[in-house]
Amino acid sequence: MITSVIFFLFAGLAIACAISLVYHKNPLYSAISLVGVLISLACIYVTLAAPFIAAVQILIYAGAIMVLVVFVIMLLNLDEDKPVVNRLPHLYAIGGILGLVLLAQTFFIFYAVHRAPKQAVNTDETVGKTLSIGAGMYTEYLLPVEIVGILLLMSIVGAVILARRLEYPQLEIVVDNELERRNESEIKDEFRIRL
Amino acid sequence: MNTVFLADLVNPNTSLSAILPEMIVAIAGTIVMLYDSFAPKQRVVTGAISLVGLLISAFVLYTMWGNADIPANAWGGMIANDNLRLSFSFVALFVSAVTILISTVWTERENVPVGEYHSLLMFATVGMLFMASGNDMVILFLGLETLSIATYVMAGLRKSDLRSNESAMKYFILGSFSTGFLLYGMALIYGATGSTNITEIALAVANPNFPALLLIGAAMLVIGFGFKAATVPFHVWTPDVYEGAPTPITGFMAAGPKAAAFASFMRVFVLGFPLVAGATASVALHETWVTALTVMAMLTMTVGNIAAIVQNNVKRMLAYSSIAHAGYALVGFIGAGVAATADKRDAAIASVAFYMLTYAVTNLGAFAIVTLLAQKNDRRTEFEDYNGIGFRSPVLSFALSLFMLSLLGLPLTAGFMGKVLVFRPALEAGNSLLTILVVVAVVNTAISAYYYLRLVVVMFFRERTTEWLAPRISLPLAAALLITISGVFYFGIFSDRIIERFSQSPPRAVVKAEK
Amino acid sequence: MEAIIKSIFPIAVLFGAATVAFGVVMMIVAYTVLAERKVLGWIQGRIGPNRVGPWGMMQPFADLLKFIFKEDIVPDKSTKFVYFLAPIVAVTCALMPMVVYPFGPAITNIDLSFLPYGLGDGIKQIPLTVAQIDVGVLFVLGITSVGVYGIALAGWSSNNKYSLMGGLRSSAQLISYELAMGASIIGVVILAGTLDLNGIIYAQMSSPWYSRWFIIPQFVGFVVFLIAAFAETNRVPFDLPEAETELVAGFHTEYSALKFALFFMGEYVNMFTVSVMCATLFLGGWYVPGLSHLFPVGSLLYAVFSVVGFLIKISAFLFFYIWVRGTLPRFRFDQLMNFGWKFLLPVALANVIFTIILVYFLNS
Amino acid sequence: MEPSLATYLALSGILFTIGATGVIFKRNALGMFMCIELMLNAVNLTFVAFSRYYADVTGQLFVFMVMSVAAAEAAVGLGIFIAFFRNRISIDVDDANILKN
Repeated sequence: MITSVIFFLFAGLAIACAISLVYHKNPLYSAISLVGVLISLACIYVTLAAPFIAAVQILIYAGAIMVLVVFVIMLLNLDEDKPVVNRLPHLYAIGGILGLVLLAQTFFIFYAVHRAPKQAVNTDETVGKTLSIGAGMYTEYLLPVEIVGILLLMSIVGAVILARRLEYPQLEIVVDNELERRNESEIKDEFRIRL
Repeated sequence: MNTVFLADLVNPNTSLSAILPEMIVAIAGTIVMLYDSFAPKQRVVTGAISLVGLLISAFVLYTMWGNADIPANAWGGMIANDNLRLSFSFVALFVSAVTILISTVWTERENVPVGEYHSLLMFATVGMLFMASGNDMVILFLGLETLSIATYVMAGLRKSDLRSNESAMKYFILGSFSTGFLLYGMALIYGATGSTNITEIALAVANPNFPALLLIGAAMLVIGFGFKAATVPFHVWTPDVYEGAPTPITGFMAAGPKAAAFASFMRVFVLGFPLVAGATASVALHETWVTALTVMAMLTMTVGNIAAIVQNNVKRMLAYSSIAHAGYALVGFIGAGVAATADKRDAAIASVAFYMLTYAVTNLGAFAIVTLLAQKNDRRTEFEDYNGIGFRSPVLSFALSLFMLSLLGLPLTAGFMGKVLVFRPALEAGNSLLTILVVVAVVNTAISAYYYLRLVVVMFFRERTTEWLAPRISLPLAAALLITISGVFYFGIFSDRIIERFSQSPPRAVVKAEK
Repeated sequence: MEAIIKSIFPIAVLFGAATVAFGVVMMIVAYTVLAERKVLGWIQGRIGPNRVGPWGMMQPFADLLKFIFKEDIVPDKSTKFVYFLAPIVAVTCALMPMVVYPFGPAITNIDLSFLPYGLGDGIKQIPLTVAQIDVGVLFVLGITSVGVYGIALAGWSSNNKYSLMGGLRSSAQLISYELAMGASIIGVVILAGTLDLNGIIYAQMSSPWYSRWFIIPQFVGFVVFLIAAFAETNRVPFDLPEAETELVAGFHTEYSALKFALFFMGEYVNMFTVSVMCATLFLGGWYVPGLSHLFPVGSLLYAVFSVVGFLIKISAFLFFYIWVRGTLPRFRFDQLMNFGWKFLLPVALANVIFTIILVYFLNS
Repeated sequence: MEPSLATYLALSGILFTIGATGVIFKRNALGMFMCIELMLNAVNLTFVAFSRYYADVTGQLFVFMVMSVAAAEAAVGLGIFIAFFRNRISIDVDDANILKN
């Protein structure tokens, strides 16, 4: 009873936040909506008896990744999207078709799984607890954990290279090129500050 | 039993010998990174360390071919040790090594963070190796992501150039988008079969828990892998990304990640979704994916070739050509899928690996020359820039012509043998659909002659309008050209030696993964 | 009727427990504020607040009233929705960890048969924790890391460059020090073998004498945690987000009245949280050595004295905070970042490795 | 009505649909990135639901890997956005039009 209340409450919240994520033009509002989705999903994981994943979801997604995104939004001081100028109209068609196909597929999955012969849902309460995750991670998933280590190391290197400021001579070239291309002198000052 | 944490910890089979090639490359990458942090911008040293790492890894890989000691259930059945893994790993190592040689020109000319570049390339190689060796979807996923993330960064390495930024951004967004589909596919397959291990999935497809999810999951996987392998209709990112990325990286992206994507693609579909006679779910799945991929292969070849004709930029032309070649490779892939016996299947897999090798050797050679001719900032990549250079830089233009002919598939070159071998399993299947597919492929080869020969014509029979400074060929680049040119002839003439090794699986006793 | 009561009872108990915990925490926080002003006064040779009530004891309530009745100013060009959201996020995230605080040991020798409808049947014990969850440590870390949004959004939405700078600095600082904080806890988790806060206390109780409190084997971890905790709560010497001399008042420059009070409260609740964590992870939480010889384990008195012991430990930490504020100067921003990344984090990681080696040898 | 496996899968499918459509409708690279994160989260929900159904911890371990990868991707992706922004003062994908379409 409580489970289903929690589930439907947060499922609704998640979907509402997801729609708001797509709907809002302001990236910061989108980010806040996404945080809403992430936290709702964390609560839903609790109903699936996966407290560890729920905690990690909040810790990594909401607490690290999305903070980084919000940080970048604030750092770049992004405004609302400009009105559509040169958007290719066929993209909307593609988006619509893709959405419909995926939605149909969702119904199909629901139908297929709903109709499948009921197998008793396993209620092994230890699965999902920290102990089982830890044991799995150091036995069955030892190699993936090692690969993730390499992956994270590499992405640190990559992120540092990309986000590092340009050195001065290169910087000048970039500014001049861009100004020439844009032919807008009024943005010049802003540009130099931003860089 | 570990008493500290009161948990029954079964010690996993941590057989290091099973992942030795991957480990060597990863260690070499880490050494490069550490060395660079203490002595920055030593491009000769870091390049040499990387090359040595790749060579040692290749040697270890070579010894693994006949080695039966590697347990089949290494790392809980997560690592496979068959001809698919070994041959594609070899292709990956080859591509990386040649890329390092080619990129010397570029790292010398421009102010790139070279130590980081080399270590990223090494980590990308680790990703490719795991994509070839993973026998569990989680390894395939992580290998793919390691490769992709490294490639995103490498595409954006020339930070002051807007084209490079743009290429990295498009690649990143579309790449992660496709990863989403790939993961959804993996999740649904896991749901349908109850496992992420390819061997176990192959056993479970005969009687899956949710047959419908299996089909949807497979479709999602096609989208995900199709993006990475740049097959139509998931190819839209390719031309832009290939054009904008630094030229040596483009060469790498066209050869390496594509081969790795094919390795994973084939691992999941050919080995994971086999035809189990009499099992409805399995038959339906197999029929569906073979038909879908056949259509995709036809589209890929045709769209790639037709779009390549109208290009005026050499890098874009090569990008579309790489799409077309993905189509040809798919023919062999489908051949492996419909193969009647395990031996034939292994031979078909070997032919795809061989095709990727021939494509890599030719393509890298072409990109070596494009890199050299592009000059500083990668500016000169239009067809016009190649006008009339034929007899002023004869070595370069003859080599480039050779590579074009090999891409086209002229006899005696690697490209010809690659095509022949990759079409053969599809013809042998005796299936009318596959015969049509091969016919389409042959027609496409004829179409492709137009744009490959156009470059040759431009080089030799057009007048130069601007002044021409013949670029100096440095030693590493000369080595790369030597390797690729001799590779084109060697693979073209002695293809049977390679294919024999590629189709040879190390003997294995039990396949069932230990859980 | 009976069925309804039976189904509502557990929820009601949970709400009751949460309310009690909330009340206790709020009272402590209110008096922490007063204590801060008093202690700072003494350190600086002043008396501190002494007008409202005896020795100024009613000062917190006077402050509260003042906050409620002040004019609430909303900047014209602020992003309204986010501007309102920020203090709510800040205070919610500060209060959430309260549900896993291990206030005391469970009371086991109880008789609940006097309750009607047999509601007490099957209840063997009354735990002095609102919700005992398997991943308590992660829960606290996760919720506090979400608290960054309150500050970042407040800085962004005020449409004021000082606020924005304050918000940015604070996000950067919190993200950086969260790593060191998390890494410093790992040592404790390895020794305890659980992420459950009560479990960690029990693990300390059952340890051999030389690691009865984890501060002994984990002294390095303790120091790192303490330093990171100062940064996480934006306290001196890490209070850069609100450095008056540079940033007016940082992210909450534009906030007034009750909204400001929420930020203020959130900050002090966070202080309380890290003190609870510190006491639980490193000083044995509610465990007072020797207490079990005086009272039987599980009795009401045992629980009461344990709670008192716990509160004394927390108060010691709170006093330490105030003491530091009164005596230390502020870091510069680059010093703060360098300190966090180049010193604190490596030390914490070295501590983790050291702990792993220690555990390995102790168990083999 | 107790939520069943099918309900969880439906929720995950809807979130995935919204995310995938959002990637195409959004014009802002950061917005697209956030929609991709939404897709990954939908996938995670599928994994956890099946993990619960089979009482098999593999699904949750997979989710953990996905989260780590998402973190790595976020770091690199934001680096790419910053590099692009430094050159263009914009992260609109429509401004990414130097390369011919």
